[in-house]
Amino acid sequence: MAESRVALKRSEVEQLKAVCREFNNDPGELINVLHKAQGIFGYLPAEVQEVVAQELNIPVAKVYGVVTFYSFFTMIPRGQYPISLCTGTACYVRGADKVLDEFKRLLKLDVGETSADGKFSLNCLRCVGACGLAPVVLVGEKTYGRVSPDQVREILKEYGYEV
Amino acid sequence: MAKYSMHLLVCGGTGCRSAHSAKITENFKNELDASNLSETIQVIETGCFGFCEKGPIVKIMPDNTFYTQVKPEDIKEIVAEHLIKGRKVTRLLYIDPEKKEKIEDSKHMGFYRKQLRIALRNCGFIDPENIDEYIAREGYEALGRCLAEMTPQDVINIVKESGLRGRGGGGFPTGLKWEFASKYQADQKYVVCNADEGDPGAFMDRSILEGDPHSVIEAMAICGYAIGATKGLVYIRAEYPLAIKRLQIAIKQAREYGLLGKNILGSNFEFDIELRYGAGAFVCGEETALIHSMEGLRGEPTVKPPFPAESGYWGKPTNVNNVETFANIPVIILKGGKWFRSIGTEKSPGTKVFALAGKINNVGLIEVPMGITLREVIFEIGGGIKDGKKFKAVQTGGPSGGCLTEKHLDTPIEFDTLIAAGSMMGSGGMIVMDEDDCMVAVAKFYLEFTVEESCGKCAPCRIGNKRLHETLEKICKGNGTREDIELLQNMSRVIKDTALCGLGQTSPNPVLSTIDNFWDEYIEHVDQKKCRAGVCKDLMQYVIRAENCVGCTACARVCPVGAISGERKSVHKIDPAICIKCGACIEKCKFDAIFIQ
Amino acid sequence: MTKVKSLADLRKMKEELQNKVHLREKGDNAESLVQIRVGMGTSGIASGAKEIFNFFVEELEKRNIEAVVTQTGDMGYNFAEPTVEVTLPGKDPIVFGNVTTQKADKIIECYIKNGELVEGILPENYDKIDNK
Amino acid sequence: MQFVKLTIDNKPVEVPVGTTIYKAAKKLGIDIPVLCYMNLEHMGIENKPAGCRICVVEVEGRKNLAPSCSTNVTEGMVVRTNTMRVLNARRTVLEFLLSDHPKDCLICPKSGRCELQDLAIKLGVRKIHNEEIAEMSTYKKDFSPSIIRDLDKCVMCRRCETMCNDVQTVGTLSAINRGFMSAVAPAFEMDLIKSTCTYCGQCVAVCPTGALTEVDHTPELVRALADPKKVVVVQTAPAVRAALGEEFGMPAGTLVTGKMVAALRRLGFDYVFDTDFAADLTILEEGTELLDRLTKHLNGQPTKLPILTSCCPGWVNFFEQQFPDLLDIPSTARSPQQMFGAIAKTYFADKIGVKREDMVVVSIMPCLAKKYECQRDEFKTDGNPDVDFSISTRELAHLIKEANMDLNNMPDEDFDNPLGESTGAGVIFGATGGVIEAACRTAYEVYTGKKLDKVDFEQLRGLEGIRAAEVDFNGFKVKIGIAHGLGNARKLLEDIRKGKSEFHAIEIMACPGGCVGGGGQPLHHGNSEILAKRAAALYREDANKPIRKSHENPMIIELYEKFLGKPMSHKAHELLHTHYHDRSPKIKIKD
Repeated sequence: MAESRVALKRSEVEQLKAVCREFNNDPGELINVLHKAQGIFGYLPAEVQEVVAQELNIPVAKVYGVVTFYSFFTMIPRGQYPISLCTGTACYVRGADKVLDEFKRLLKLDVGETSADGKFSLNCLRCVGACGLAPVVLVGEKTYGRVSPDQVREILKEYGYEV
Repeated sequence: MAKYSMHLLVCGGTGCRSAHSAKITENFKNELDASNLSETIQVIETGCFGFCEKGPIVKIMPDNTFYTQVKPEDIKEIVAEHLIKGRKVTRLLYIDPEKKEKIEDSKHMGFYRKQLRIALRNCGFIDPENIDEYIAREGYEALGRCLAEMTPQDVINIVKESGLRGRGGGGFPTGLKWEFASKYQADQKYVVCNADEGDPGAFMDRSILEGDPHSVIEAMAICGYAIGATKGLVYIRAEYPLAIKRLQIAIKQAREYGLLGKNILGSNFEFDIELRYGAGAFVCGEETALIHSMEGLRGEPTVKPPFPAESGYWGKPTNVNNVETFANIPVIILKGGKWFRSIGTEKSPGTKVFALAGKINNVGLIEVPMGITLREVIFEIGGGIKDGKKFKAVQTGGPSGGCLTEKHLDTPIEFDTLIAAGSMMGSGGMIVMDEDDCMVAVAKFYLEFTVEESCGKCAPCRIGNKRLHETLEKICKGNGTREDIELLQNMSRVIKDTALCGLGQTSPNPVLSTIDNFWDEYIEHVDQKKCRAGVCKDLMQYVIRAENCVGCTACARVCPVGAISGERKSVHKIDPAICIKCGACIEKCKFDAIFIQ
Repeated sequence: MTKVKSLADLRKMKEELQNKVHLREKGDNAESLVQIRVGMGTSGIASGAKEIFNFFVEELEKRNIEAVVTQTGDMGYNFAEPTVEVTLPGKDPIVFGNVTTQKADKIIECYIKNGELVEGILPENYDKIDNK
Repeated sequence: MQFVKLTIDNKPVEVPVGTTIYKAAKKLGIDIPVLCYMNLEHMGIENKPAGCRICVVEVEGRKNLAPSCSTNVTEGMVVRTNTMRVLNARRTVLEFLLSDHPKDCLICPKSGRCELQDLAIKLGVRKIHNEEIAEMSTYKKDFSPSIIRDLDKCVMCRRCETMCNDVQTVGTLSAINRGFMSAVAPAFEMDLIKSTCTYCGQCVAVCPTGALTEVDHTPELVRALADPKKVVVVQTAPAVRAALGEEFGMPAGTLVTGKMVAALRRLGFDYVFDTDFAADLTILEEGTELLDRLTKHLNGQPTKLPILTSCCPGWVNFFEQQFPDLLDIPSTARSPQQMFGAIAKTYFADKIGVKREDMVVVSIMPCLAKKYECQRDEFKTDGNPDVDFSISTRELAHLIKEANMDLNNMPDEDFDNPLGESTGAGVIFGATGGVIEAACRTAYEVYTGKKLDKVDFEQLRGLEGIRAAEVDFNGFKVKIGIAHGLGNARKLLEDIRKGKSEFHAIEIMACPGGCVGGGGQPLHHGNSEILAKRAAALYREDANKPIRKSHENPMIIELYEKFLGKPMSHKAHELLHTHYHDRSPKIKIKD
């Protein structure tokens, strides 16, 4: 993963330190801390990991090792409209791969990428458990069920994407 | 208030529909009209009764008469005899297979139902955010009885007697596991609920936590009492926000009622529960990996022994069970180990929850007694294959399981029989596949998942699975040889034999089971370069059948890459060099003029 | 909230709670109410159960029908979500599947008001432990 | 002790409870191949993630194969280490590893000493199936001043991670990513130069493959030697002479001082000097500083105690990064390497009439951090470094072989004068406890004004990670602490931070065993007995030296008389002392 460098605001650092304190600066709570941090920043840039490492008194390499282990954590900011496709088996056998291909084609994005304007990001999820609605697409909080490839264009249109 | 005095429920499930249930409805309506009864008797088509074997089914309310295998020509008789004269048409009544008696009131024939809800007993009945509804349904009674009337060993004995086996996949006897953890002495022990459900296509645990969180909380407290632990942790996927919310509410309510905390129900027993969040790593379903993840580390498994019962969370004795296992516990305490053992089979007592999905009509959450056959699950409860297609395979056990086929349909579902058939119970995902699914591609799909989810610690899983995936891809691209199939088999066996944890030890199962059960398909792929399901894009070509094409241009308009050309009202052509084989044209064509070669 | 201090307390509480439900279900009581449960697990919500839940709450109030609308977990019929279970006083619960707002409206007008069934009933397809 | 009986390959064996199958087999002379497993028994360091799965064996009654390195024996166990099933599994797993490994063995710096290569030879893998479609996990290469990381060759044995975290507690390396792309790397895959790496080189010392190697400075050295305008001066650290012989097939602990000098001379060095000379110089400076602080302490004047030794560059990097609040505690004395360079390019250059820029000072070191140290700005004059470059013991061995020489056939020769003259005190710098022992020999005599009866301070020797001893300075009990391995050092430092330390002086060496176990030494492949033998060799050389106290080194005496004045003089400060920087990681904050 590429090194992403941003300078944090002092208030953001304080907020992050408060999160760590909430978990008693306990290294065992690293994953909970990272969840909260990602909730605040939307992603986990290097600086956030450095602050967390410092506060929990663990090497930043270990924090990075954890961040890159779990697919829930990301070092790339998500788009304004994060698009997630369920790629569970039920969705797969009902054609999720074709829907994914269509999103990739129209957005010109690969999985895990965010569009240059920061509007859309494309991700795959493990089973969301709405197998009755397979294949399932999530845009932010909104769920689209039984999506077929030709619906993709319409879905994107809802979010102001003109192909 | 009621306008109608009687209702006729005609099963409109797919199975019954294909047996002319629509005609039955129509006949009923005509007959009722003819007899001037349509103002007082209403005909309604319903969803599947889950009893397709005896369909079409007609149920008459309010007297609960249950007619099976009804034919359109029977309607006249039903109307004339039953509806007008009030005499049941006994030849259509359901016959109890054991007592050989005809059942008149379906209220007395609960046993026709293939499902039995133990773990799901409250799911879909109670408001999960209201502890009172749980208590009204005997909630916390089991915990109360344990604390007031039983020693920890008594509790363990009941669980042992019940024969309950871990529902997370491994099938290890739960009572024994508790006993191990109870034997180790320590200043602190832990009860962990594994709610890191990760099989793609499985959502049993989430549904239980969302529908009946208290049953898990109660069971964890019972376990705590049995093994001598005062702390419980639920390791739950962060991707389950609703389950997390309901669990948090439930824990709060239980604390407020004093059902968690100190001196529970006036006893000396103390127990409380905290949540730990997973962060998207399938391997964390493995208990040692899960424990490392709870400690804030990378979720890498370690060698067992030592087992968590001896050295688990922070090195303390820890008992890990999954959600469904726990959900069974309060019922077992209340109804006894013997009762539980009377359900299911000797080696696998009780029920199992499955998430039935894929190419099946009734996608859903089901709970069935162990020993039921795959056929019953798929064709009765599941209502058969979607769109009238042909059944091809059922995948159980997720990425660790295998694909079972036609010949396994009458295999009873048990931990050991599924393993013997080359699959496994897993946590309970059950994905049905039809003739449109390519089994080589399915194996590839699962390997893609395993490659993605391998933690990377041990070489066979980290590299071996990647090589399996690449070899499958080679076959799907039409470059495979028979040696590649042999290679797949050898690599698979070695990975199973050498991988560090359960993930790697089972990840080749989808490969081995598809090779075993669908050998012909593999051979077709490598010898004839043919994919009979039409899934492997590199092995197919889209062609326009000239005699059917009317030149409507619909295909050319829908083609996303402009691969189809042709004048209006003349035969069109697909340029294979441009075609991306997305299939949009086939779906659009109304004249059946496009086919895959 | 008061703590439940013993098993006896818990049992007393259970009985009180059960009686309340019982009275409601029996239907020959002045307190009798229509009970509606909406299946609101993740997949129910994903298929629009929240909207249906709100529709029932608002419409029943508008139409002056005394009813309790509650959420519940996954009913298992994921192929036909959203699912709604309606219990009329004195009657067995009935589950309706694929409920849209139009269908919900029909359920209120036909079934709740007139006891007239509506298409899309999902027959109960499982046994409960009480029978075993 | 309780024992269990089992059979391995049909041979019965009895071993204590808790023994692994691997160790039990070893007792029977059955050598099960391993890759990730590493056991530095003498130091209590064991790495057994059970990740490589090369050591698998068949255990009767068990469903799958068992990793012998981490499976304990049980009573009546029946183990087979060489069935077809085992051999096929082992070979297939090795094939997996090789399929994700570059095959540039011929030009790999680890070639010939690579444990993966050894396995490939032993197991005879001749083909990698479907190699043309086998994707490899590739990463960016990292060239730091000391260490090269080529993660394409990482086999995830995790030995480096164990050394960096559990042993050294530096925490630069961690397993990163998941699955096929997992590897061991610094945070954000940053280059080591930007990380908290101390360049102690312990990761390099244990890496079984070419994933971690040292920066090779021999080409520059060869160029300098070939340049007629340059006067090339070499200094050799004490630990080198106790290990270099191993590269030429000699048993561990063979002293090759004389042969090494002969070889260096034949390689074309103009002057072959000894870092031990500078070690003696270090003792005078550091020892004086110690006495100065002790005296102040005894007089109730403000001072900082304990004083910490500062001759180990890995250790200096460590405290600059992790203990920036304690920068005023270590001695300000430069390391012997740098003292040597400073004197060589001033005093000695003047003496032989060579301009600074025309002199090239090379050091032969058991250490990789020295490569970084000599590039530090503090040790340059107008951009010209006091020590031009540092090569490791391994690089020297290479160079000797490349020049068609065999150390075994070399005569014994002596170092040149004046910077080749040294005492026994300088020699023992190479072993843990040696620096402080050398310091005691001098400090005692200076402090008490009495001659030592016995110069051996046995209580300061050994391989225990942290040692404490008292030395009686005429009634004043000097409390001495010794730590080797940075993890042990951290413990002592944390005590100091908390104000709990009772020591007056502490010697710290970054590497386990001290310099004899340095990251630039011949690879010990997990055999820690080798380290003990190297240390013993140094004490032997010390015992055989006519002069064993630094302040009695005649050339040192002359140096002070003619050039420096006295220890801690202004000139000495300028040339022989340094200052430390806060190099702890800083987080950028936007206001």
